[in-house]
Amino acid sequence: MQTFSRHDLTDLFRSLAERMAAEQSYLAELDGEIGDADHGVAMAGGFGAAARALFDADGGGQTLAQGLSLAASTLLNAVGATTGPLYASALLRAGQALGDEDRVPFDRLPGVVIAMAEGIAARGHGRPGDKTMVDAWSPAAHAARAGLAAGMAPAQILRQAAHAALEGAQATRAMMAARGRAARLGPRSIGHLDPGAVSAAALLDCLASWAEGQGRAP
Amino acid sequence: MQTFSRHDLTDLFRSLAERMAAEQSYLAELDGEIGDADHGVAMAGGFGAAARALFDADGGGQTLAQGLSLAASTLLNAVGATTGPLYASALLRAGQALGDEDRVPFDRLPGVVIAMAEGIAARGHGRPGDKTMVDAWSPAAHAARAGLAAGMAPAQILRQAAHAALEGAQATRAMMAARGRAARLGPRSIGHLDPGAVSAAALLDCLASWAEGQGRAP
Amino acid sequence: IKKFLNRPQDAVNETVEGALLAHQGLLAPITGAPRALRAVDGARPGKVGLVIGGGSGHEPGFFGYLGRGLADAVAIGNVFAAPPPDPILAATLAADGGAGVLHIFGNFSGDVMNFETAAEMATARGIRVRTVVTTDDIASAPVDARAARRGVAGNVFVFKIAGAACDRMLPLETCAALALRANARCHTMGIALEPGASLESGKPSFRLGPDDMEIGVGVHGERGIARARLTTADEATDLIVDRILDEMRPAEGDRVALLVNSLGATPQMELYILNRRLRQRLRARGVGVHRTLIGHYYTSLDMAGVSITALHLDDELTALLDHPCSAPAWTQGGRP
Amino acid sequence: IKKFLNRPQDAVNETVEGALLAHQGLLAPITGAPRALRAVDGARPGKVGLVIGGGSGHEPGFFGYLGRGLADAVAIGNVFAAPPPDPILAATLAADGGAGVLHIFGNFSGDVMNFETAAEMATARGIRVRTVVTTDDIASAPVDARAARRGVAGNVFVFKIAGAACDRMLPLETCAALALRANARCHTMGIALEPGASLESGKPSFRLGPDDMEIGVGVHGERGIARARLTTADEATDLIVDRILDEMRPAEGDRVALLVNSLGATPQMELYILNRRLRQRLRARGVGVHRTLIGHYYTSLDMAGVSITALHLDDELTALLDHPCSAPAWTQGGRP
Ligand SMILES: Nc1ncnc2c1ncn2[C@@H]1O[C@H](COP(=O)(O)OP(=O)(O)O)[C@@H](O)[C@H]1O
Ligand SMILES: Nc1ncnc2c1ncn2[C@@H]1O[C@H](COP(=O)(O)OP(=O)(O)O)[C@@H](O)[C@H]1O
Ligand SMILES: [Mg+2]
Ligand SMILES: [Mg+2]
Ligand SMILES: [Mg+2]
Ligand SMILES: [Mg+2]
Repeated sequence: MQTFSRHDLTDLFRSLAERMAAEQSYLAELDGEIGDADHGVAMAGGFGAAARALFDADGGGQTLAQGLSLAASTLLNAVGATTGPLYASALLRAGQALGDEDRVPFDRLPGVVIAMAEGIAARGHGRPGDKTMVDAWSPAAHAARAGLAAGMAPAQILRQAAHAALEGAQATRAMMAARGRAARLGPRSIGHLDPGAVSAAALLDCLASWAEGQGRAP
Repeated sequence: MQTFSRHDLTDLFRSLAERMAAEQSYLAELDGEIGDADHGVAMAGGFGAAARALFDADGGGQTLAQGLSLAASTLLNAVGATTGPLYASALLRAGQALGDEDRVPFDRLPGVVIAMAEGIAARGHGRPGDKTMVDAWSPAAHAARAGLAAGMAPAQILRQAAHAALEGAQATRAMMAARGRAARLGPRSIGHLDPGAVSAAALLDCLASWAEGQGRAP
Repeated sequence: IKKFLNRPQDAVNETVEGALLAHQGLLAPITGAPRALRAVDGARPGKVGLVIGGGSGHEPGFFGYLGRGLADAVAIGNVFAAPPPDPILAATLAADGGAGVLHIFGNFSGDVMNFETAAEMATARGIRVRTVVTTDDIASAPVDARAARRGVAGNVFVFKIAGAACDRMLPLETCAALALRANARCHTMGIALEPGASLESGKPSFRLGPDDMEIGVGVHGERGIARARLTTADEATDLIVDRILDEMRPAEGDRVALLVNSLGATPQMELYILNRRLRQRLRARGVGVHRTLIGHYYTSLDMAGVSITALHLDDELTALLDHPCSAPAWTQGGRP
Repeated sequence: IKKFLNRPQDAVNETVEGALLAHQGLLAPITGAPRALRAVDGARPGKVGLVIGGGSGHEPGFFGYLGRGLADAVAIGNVFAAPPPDPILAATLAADGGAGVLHIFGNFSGDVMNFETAAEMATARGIRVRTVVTTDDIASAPVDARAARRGVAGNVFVFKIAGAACDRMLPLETCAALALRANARCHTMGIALEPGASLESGKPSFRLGPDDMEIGVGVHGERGIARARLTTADEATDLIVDRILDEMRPAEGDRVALLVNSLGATPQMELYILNRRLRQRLRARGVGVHRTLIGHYYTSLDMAGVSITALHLDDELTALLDHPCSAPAWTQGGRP
């Protein structure tokens, strides 16, 4: 049966970092509309730094939990901001979910989405409808739970989660922000996408594609 | 015979002030090219203030010399800058040339041009070819002297002086500045008109037109 | 928009390096923490330590407020991004004189989370930490949601009050209470004529038409609460003063300290023109002015705009405001 | 380009009014001379008076340099225009303590003429006047025509040296000689990224392409000596430092004071980035730095750009530089 190893973690983060680099200027633009225009730098910088740290520690005998803890602290220290603590919590929870092993069965991956969503909600006290990244992560976790209950294949579940996240992100356009920097704009925040939700949807899309690619690999 | 009175002085300065106001933004643009873009404000502000002061003192029994001395100090205090002292000297000399009377024969006016040119040269130590207002005033004075020697009519002499000033101003385009702010640009000053020479030509043109208008008046 | 930059991603580190060199007698590095600095004349035994910090892009904020009578250490984030917990912890350790440490920073979700984590880490090491989150930006939320407001240029006054309290060797709870009081009595509002430009893209964070201004902006290139047609300096001042007076409700004879602050590109001539109108309005309300700071105290990159802060004084705040201090951005010998 | 202004023609008077209100304890009006100000702690019997001045648009120049240990009175012109003789005379009378008065101003034809006239008027009233014309802008004329150069941000150092000499009650000739020496050892050069905009028209004084910068600019929106392609911060610094070192020819171990000055719209973050490179270059040449001023000290309306000034110190200049002073734009308690 297919597994997810510490080496796969490095590979996955390389993909996530590339995707965030590709989205950087779009995210900056979105954040300029209702925030401070730095969400692109934060996501690209944070995931880039985490990917490099994982790459450097690759082959050092780390468990998945250790790898994700390294990713969390690296991302946090590279970025700070709001994104840093939120994704650091998410990655620490993901590490706890995968545990002290250096490889796990592939079907543990949907649980990572659920764990990350929980980490973000716990750290930021955000709720769906606040117009934050929770509006992408929460439906994604919901879809993952539903997929697991239905006994779907891991890659398929991740794709469903990515779809749910994208829809959730798009729904933020109609929302008035209740948390984060955009909340200060009040009604002026309506009509704009939340950058954190958009980047979350992109991460989940990238995760699903990466898993699909693994499925196709020999 | 036609005369030039203290009241005419007020009227003349009103014309000069209007002309400088009309030229203000053009002069600012020229001064922006090779100076600090304030020559328009200086000329419009200076002659405007002088005209108001002459108007306010009109009917107070001033002599022409007193009027021009008032114009000089008003212009100087309104403007400062380079223009202030130079035109203050010019106007003081003009007052000396017209003397302690409240009206003089009209044919004394060309002498005013000569006096002003002398005042400017004495105060600024400038010489023709320096790319300054001297390049307009000096040929104007030369033309006035020639016209007087030839026994021409005053208005005609003033028109010749204005022509000479205009040509002189246009010749500054080819010069490299040797005095004033533009001198710091060295060869980069070549190819631009000197704003002070251009405003001088405009003053002299206005003086000639004013004198022509007086000739036509009943 | 053009800037003097090398690689944008190096800008913050290069700024810190340049600041350490420019202010050698006042600022010192903290070993092992490149994004934290301490005051040369900072922590001393028995004194409450004052730690400040936040994102970069506000220069001379925050390091400009390190020094005797002001803060003891600073944590420095990326541009407009809260610093992570590690430099905050390093600053806390450097500021510690055994009497506890006070954290003061503006109310932004990132700063709150990162300082919170750092405070937990410091507490685990036996350092008592108290936190004051500044909320002076009256445009950023209604008065009944004061706790949701942003902390902006009023930081400068809150740092000063707290720094003076610490320098007078007052206990941690008292220092925190005074800082809280200063924050509660601090009212700021900003107006932008042009947004600042991102270091990465060189592009403005939002667009303003040639006849528009943005009212109630923050200090991160965020939009404000409303867009309006460009007005005269006096009318712009009135827009701000009206709201400040509305909230402050000064009694006849009350006194304030003022900060007339450029958000970056607005030159000082314009600040003085605004200050003239500001004083006319205050005089008309019978409000006296004890001290005015005017200049570039808390910026938002190269945003063209201004913020006005009024600190509603009482006798205790006045005495602390007049306490001497010596920092890169604020040096004073005593009474104004 | 947008500005906070009322009627452009009122800008200077409103600025002066705003400055008097902001700096109540430091600046005072001079009766009958609305365009002249004096220091509250200025002229005293037996002390040489220091009068400075020039056009407006350089805020905090010039009134920012009035105060104990700095200048005693200032004459204020229109924007970029020398003040007329009357306010200069009023400032001279206000600065007079019976020991003579020193006039210091930048080398511009208007300033020279108006100060000359004012000095004659003061002399006629029995006041001894000595004049020092500053010429620190190394880009504005070749070294063999030093006397033709502009006086720019180096003014700040020359004012400081002269102000300290006056405060130490040195005689007029000595004060003038020290100011002359400071000027001779002061080297400034500026680079602009964007010209400032006229108050009247709102238009820039010249045009720069999006990839251009202008090298060797003055402080009145004048063009510089050359246009170049926009470079990195480090390369821009090098362009300036190369020329300064070339002229200054410091020996190993020599010391300088630095002024890293925003010409208006350039924010402090960029100044610190430039300062980092500046110090690298000086270190490589074995030059020590005694003190750095960094910020908005001498501006050119809202020009985006920077000037760097190096004052080549000797023991006497160092002592005078370290002398305490207390002025709106420069307050220091003593040694750096
Ligand atoms: N309390 C919160 N919980 C979850 N997400 C949040 C919270 N506050 C803000 N966010 C998310 O953070 C995003 C902004 O991130 P970023 O721009 O990196 O940080 P900052 O706002 O500090 O500049 C927002 O778009 C929003 O999705
Ligand atoms: N020494 C001088 N003699 C005569 N004219 C001069 C001299 N120096 C400068 N000028 C004239 O002054 C003009 C500039 O005037 P203005 O812009 O009002 O003053 P400033 O140069 O002080 O800003 C120049 O265009 C030049 O014609
Ligand atoms: Mg952001
Ligand atoms: Mg000019
Ligand atoms: Mg941010
Ligand atoms: Mg001028």
